[in-house]
Amino acid sequence: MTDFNWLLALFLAPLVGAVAVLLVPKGADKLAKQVGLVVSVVVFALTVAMSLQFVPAEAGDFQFSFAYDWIPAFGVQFAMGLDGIALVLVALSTSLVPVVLLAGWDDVGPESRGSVKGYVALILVLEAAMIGVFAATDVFLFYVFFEAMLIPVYFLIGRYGGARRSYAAVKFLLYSLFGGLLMLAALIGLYVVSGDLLGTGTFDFTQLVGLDIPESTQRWLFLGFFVAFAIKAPLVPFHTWLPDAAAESTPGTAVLLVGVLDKVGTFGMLRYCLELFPEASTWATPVVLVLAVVGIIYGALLAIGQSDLKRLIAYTSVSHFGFIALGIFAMTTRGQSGSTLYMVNHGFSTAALFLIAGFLISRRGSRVIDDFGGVQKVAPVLAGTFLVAGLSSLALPGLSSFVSEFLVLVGTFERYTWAGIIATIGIVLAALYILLMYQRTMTGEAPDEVREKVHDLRGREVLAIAPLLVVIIALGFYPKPVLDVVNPAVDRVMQSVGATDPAPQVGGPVAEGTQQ
Amino acid sequence: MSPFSGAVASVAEPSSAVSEASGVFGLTWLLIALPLLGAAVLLLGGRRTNPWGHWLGVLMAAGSFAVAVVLFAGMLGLGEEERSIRQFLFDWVFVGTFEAPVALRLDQLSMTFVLLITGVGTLIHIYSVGYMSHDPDRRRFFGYLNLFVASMLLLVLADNYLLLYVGWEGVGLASYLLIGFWYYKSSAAVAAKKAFVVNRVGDVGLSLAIMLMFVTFGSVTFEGVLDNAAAASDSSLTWIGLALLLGAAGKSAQFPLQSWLLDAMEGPTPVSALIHAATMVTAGVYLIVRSADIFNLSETARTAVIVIGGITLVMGAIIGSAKDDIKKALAGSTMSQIGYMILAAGLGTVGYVFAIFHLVMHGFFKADMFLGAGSVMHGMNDQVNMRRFGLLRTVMVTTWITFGIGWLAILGVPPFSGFFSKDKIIEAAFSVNAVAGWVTLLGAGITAFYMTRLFAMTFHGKKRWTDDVHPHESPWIMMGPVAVLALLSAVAGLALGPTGLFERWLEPVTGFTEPTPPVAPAVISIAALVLVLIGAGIAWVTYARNPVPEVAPAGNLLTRAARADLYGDAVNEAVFMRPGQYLTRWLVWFDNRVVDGAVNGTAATIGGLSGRLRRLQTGFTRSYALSMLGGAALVAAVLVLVRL
Amino acid sequence: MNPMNYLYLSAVLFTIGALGVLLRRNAIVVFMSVELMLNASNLAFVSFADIHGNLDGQVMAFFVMVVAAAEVVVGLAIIMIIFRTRRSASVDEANLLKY
Amino acid sequence: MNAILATSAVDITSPTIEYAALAPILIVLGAAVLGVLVEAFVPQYLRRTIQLVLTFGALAAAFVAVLRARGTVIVAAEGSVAIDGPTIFMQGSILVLAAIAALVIAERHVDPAGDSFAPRASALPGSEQEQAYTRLGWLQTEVWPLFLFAVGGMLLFPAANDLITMFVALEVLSLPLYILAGMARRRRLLSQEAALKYFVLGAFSSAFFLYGAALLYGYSGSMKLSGIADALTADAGQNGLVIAGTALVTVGLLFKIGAAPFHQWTPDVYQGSPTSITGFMAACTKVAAFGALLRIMYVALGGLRFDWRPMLIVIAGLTMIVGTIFALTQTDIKRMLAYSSIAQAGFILVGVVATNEAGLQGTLVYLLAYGIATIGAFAIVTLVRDTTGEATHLSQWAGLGKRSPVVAGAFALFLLAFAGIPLTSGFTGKFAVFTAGIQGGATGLVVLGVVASAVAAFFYVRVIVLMFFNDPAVDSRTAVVVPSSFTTFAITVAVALTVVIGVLPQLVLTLVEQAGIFVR
Repeated sequence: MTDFNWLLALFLAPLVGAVAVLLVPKGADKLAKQVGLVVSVVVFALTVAMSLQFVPAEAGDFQFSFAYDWIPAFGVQFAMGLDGIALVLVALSTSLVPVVLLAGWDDVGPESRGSVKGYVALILVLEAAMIGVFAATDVFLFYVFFEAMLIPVYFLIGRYGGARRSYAAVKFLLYSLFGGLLMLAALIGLYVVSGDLLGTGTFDFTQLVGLDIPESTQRWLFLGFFVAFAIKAPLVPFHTWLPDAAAESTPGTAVLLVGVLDKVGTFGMLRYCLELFPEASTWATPVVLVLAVVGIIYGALLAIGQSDLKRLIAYTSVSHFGFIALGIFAMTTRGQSGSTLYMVNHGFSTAALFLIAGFLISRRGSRVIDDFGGVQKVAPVLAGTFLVAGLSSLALPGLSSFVSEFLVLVGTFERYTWAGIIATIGIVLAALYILLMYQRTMTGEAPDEVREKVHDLRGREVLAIAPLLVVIIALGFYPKPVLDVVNPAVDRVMQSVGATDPAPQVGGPVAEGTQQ
Repeated sequence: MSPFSGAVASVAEPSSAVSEASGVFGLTWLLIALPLLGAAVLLLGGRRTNPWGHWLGVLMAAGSFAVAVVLFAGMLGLGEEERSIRQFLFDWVFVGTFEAPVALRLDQLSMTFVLLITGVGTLIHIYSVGYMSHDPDRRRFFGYLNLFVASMLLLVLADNYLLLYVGWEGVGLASYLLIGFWYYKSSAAVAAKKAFVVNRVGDVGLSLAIMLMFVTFGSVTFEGVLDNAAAASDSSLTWIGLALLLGAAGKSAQFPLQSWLLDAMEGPTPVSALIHAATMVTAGVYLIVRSADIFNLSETARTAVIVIGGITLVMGAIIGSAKDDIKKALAGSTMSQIGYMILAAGLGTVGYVFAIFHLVMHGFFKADMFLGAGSVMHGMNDQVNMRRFGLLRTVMVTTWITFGIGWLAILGVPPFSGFFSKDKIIEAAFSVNAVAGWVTLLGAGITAFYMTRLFAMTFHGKKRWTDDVHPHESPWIMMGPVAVLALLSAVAGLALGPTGLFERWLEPVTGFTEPTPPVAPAVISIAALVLVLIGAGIAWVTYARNPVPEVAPAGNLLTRAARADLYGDAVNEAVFMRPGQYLTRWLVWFDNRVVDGAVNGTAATIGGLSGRLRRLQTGFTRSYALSMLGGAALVAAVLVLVRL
Repeated sequence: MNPMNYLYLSAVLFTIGALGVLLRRNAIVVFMSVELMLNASNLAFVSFADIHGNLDGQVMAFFVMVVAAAEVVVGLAIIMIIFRTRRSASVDEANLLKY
Repeated sequence: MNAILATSAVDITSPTIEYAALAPILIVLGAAVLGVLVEAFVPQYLRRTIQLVLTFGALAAAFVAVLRARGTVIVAAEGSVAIDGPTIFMQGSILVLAAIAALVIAERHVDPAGDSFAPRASALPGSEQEQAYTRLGWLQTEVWPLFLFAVGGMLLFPAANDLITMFVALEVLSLPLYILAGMARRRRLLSQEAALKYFVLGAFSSAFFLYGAALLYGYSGSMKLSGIADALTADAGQNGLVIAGTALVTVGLLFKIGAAPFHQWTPDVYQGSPTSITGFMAACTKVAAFGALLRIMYVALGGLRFDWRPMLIVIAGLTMIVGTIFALTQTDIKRMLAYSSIAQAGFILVGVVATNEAGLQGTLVYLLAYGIATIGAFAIVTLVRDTTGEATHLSQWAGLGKRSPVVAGAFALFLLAFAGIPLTSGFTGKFAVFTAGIQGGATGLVVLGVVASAVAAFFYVRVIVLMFFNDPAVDSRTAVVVPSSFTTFAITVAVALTVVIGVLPQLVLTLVEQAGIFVR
């Protein structure tokens, strides 16, 4: 590895870009967007260049690591590093930002409440925070990004969103803050406990892993972290902010919110809840599994019942996050690798869904599903891409989400048979909510308003969507690049939790992990 | 001994050793790649490919067929035990001990399917060039057809269950797209969605089966699962078998997941022929036969298969007897015939070969008849109501002849193909269980009734045409493929059945035991023929000799039930849809009012508290002083209390 | 005489002062009640100084007197301007700021 | 006595006064006296210039003196004044905050009539006399000596090492504030009412403090904090006098802090006072009062901490709850900030409750962070005006972000700091005290604090929503006035410090670490 600090450069690039965007003269909206797009593409290129140097075989260790003293008084370091899981999530973030900027080129204009350059700058700041939150190897630093990223999103929803944007933005912020502050309490508790056990308090993740925290303390700390993550993810019953926030924000914001930000919750469960509090995680597993399974079914049923296109997509995500949490807490390599892969795949497929739905909504000027119909006739490309995105969301084999969803299911099934079986029912409901939506919007006779207003995707829009669909299909058949880096990292997590995969009934070595 | 145990007498030895692909077999992947490429070009290419798109579709299907023929020839050159060939392509899903690569297996079973799929597929592609010539979206149609062929080939060529699953859902997707091809018709869009969703219910079964396999064997490859089947516990095997059956029932429209198939007739007729008669719907049979090693070891699972197949056999036949829509009548027939195959597959080693045999023969004659029906519709302005047909033999001679051959084949009249395949199933059924035997025998009679009814109503009797139609024969590009299929229906059975070629061909894969019916096979054959004659005779008298009313008479209880698909949809609606709709509506209310209400309610409560407590700040200095004094008391009190 | 009695007296005076603040409306009287409380403290200081036999308490008493005088200046100024503005010295009538 | 709370006293044998150590206090008080003379003898047109030079000169000189005194740990002036690390840090904080506040007070471009103080506080509101003064453009400069006296008292308060000094410092800081509170140019009735309430209740609380001091003296026989501590060590505090004394002294200090249930003056006084003064007293008084509370609790009553900790926990919890709940439905921005400052007091008390070194340090950091954001926030309130003066009703702030994004952005930053969002100073403070709280075993209180923070976020966020997400009322006359460089500079500094303490907290944390602990 070269001496060049890739990760720091990656983190700083969007921040520099945000400043550059703010320096663009007033009124030069197009220039601001162009600068933003160029910056985001450069950041993505940096990610690619960095990923090429990542050593998959050592993906369980943190690579590109660096640490600078930040607040020595609290033992806080500005420390970052990427393991396989973090790497793929960073890559997800940096690849979605250019797409979002390109797709949302006209979502924000002079008629918006906030300025165009403000929008672009906020997105770039958010990008830096997203990179930071996944890359942080200092728990304090993670928390800082965890909370700090709320602010750009809050403004993105509140200033650029739809009719009920204030309500949605405030609800989002307060709900997240509530969780975040509980996490703060736990974080401080962790620091104090580490001080008791190590002599000096630390937030260094690698030092905190394997710390022998008394079990009752662990449980409280776990709860603090977990509730924050459960709100963020969101798990039922902490989910009600998501439909509001996603429905009221611009499609681009919704993509980053649901596609990346919410992943912080599940990422946090995997990285922090499990590794820092192994015994407590095992203790909480039954409850989490129930929440996850309920979430899968509940979110799917609610999605079926929605009459608003964006809310529907938001509820599908509630269901998907149920799957992700299920895989994580199944405590099997299949489940956890599947969940990690799920995070990535869900990011892409939901991004496509939200963006295409956004195109559709902005054309028709309504989010109500019943206002649509027969779109396939007037906009076949739009309908086709929407279908592919939808199929990815329902985890059609051959598309990327299938691999992850199946791994989650098999990983759950091998340890918690009944949870696996009930979760499997979710795949029927997924078909129902996606295809019902498709049927109601795209097929049948097109109402006059649709005929007049809806036209097919333009070049820019196709350019934004196409990469997403390519990734969805490519990862469906060739998930190896992701699995190669995720698997070793998951092995590390499993080791930290002290869990082993159950052995098969025949063929495998007879091991202690028995089928339940 | 239990009544269903006949076939387990000698458990087939594990599948023959698998060798890695070399030489000509290195081309196996091309089978899938060609149609996939076609689909990609046609679907992504857009309008530019409109002028020649359909020919590209035909070319890709034909190319795949050519590859299949070459491979078949190559396979014939190998010894019986060397015909199992595996081609590893690339790593796919791997986590820990879970490994599912993208690898193909070409053996006698998959070869059979490959030939059927590419062969019939190519014919239907050609037919479609004519059938769809007036449709502005013909290119898209061929794109979907190519996609279907590729998926179906993946299904039968996959070397592990997970990859099989990809093909399994791929054909489901193609089926969804093709049923909903005329998406601007709401009924088509709804039918497409229904097909997909019902199939998904079956997919739950397949998913669970794969998970169970992994839990049981630590593997999902055919090799890892099937070769170790004997080591697994009975209950595991039974559950795997039942889960597989659920999957098969979904895809093959077996009871209780049969309801989608009749609605699927909303799609263009070539689709009904290719997907909903000849190939896709038979995937369930493939799945069960492929998993023979598991079913061989679980009697319970086999029994379940037989029961499901038997029920569907009868149901489909009854429904087919009452429908006036020519395609729906054929769809009922398809259900029923697949019931036969499933039942046969449930018989164990005595039945596997015949199940596949009947599958192939059915592929020929049913595709022949569906395409014939398409030809009729082509000439009748896309009408489907048989009560407005009649006497078409005079104007559509080729169609009449080819359809007639198919009719004779499905009736099981010697020497047409159906005779050889169906008779064997009846024999095998009797050799395992008398009830199963009687059901198949009776089914033959009903089959004769409804097929004769269909044939007579369409081609014989009196003209009942509506005024605006001018029936005419279809062009050669449509009738050519039909003729080929008719020819196959006529002679394929004779060529492969009595010669024993087919049994020997498949035996290394599926195992085979000679059926041992309690009475001589000839007796069964004669009994079956008698029943067929009775059924056909009744139908002929009723629908060819006597006038057929143009409006359907009220009919008796059974007829009305059959017209309503034996209330399958009604039950689904009452048991799943209605409660489901109420549930979702209630949940939406619940989520908004209760879950979100709790969130907003907490906020409102705190806000209300604030609004009320504010009033404590009265603005009176003396009241502030009083609360300070109270505070002092509080401070003192706490200090004293701590002391206690 | 038992020095404790002075302490009791000071406590009584303090209580009277506190009650005066709470019960009287006239700002001047309220202010005088506060002064009473200060002087109750002074008495306590002096008594304790006597008990402990050092001078700290007595020194404190002087400081308190000076401070009280300063407080009078400030307090009366505020009460005066309020009285002139409102034509009333009632503390209850200054009641615009609330909730 | 435990060593965490106090280092052993330096023996003082010399009766001399340590001028170097006391210089900050002496400089400021001296300048105040000079200011009075200036008011008396210098012609009016020169007064403002001289007063400004005097004030800022004194603050600067005092700050230099503080810097020079760094590292000093002595008990000066015959044991009356403790100059130690915490004292020096707090004096430095107070001087910095006072300087920023002074910049806002010195503003003369915002109010079209001149400055924000009544030309003659003694003139009747609305009277012809007052109108005449206004017409003549009279601007008074009496605020400056008063301001300096208050600052002097504040510098002395946290340093006071015996009860006499503490009481005197308390009064020196309070009396000028009573007057300053009543000097607003506009809405004079409210201002006068604020002064009256502040005075009456302040005097009432002083009486409590004083009587408590008498009881502590009676218990220990010493006015010195160390003397009280010694007495406690001697008999383990079995005497009822010490309990009563502790209670009453605490009441006096908690009043100044604005802790519930001694907080009720806060909203009324903050709302009624001239806004620039509100900022000053909200920030600096709190620093000074917490300094005194910490010193008396840690140094004098350290031996009694198992008794007063539960009491302070109850008070802290109550204060958080009252502050957040009452703030939720406020419609006046100054009142809302007042309740917010009450809630903040509750959070800071967590640091006091911690009774460890981290708690002391956390409190110091929090106070500085809170003070800066508070002065900045109130400074911005002075800028948002309509034709009748400051536009303090929340509805008048709607849409401010559209018209004045920079000012609204700065205000949003201060609100986020109050809410404790990471990368702002407020988070650093909150983190520091909460950490100390958990280390000190007050986990329950910290959790309550965390929940209260979440609730409190609502009313901060609500203002941001108003400013940025809502459109201004159609007939709104609210406008942001462009201030002179005084306020601009003040706000800029406040913004900069808020960000710096948030992003690079180590700068401040190093200072408080060096500050160490109280001397005995």
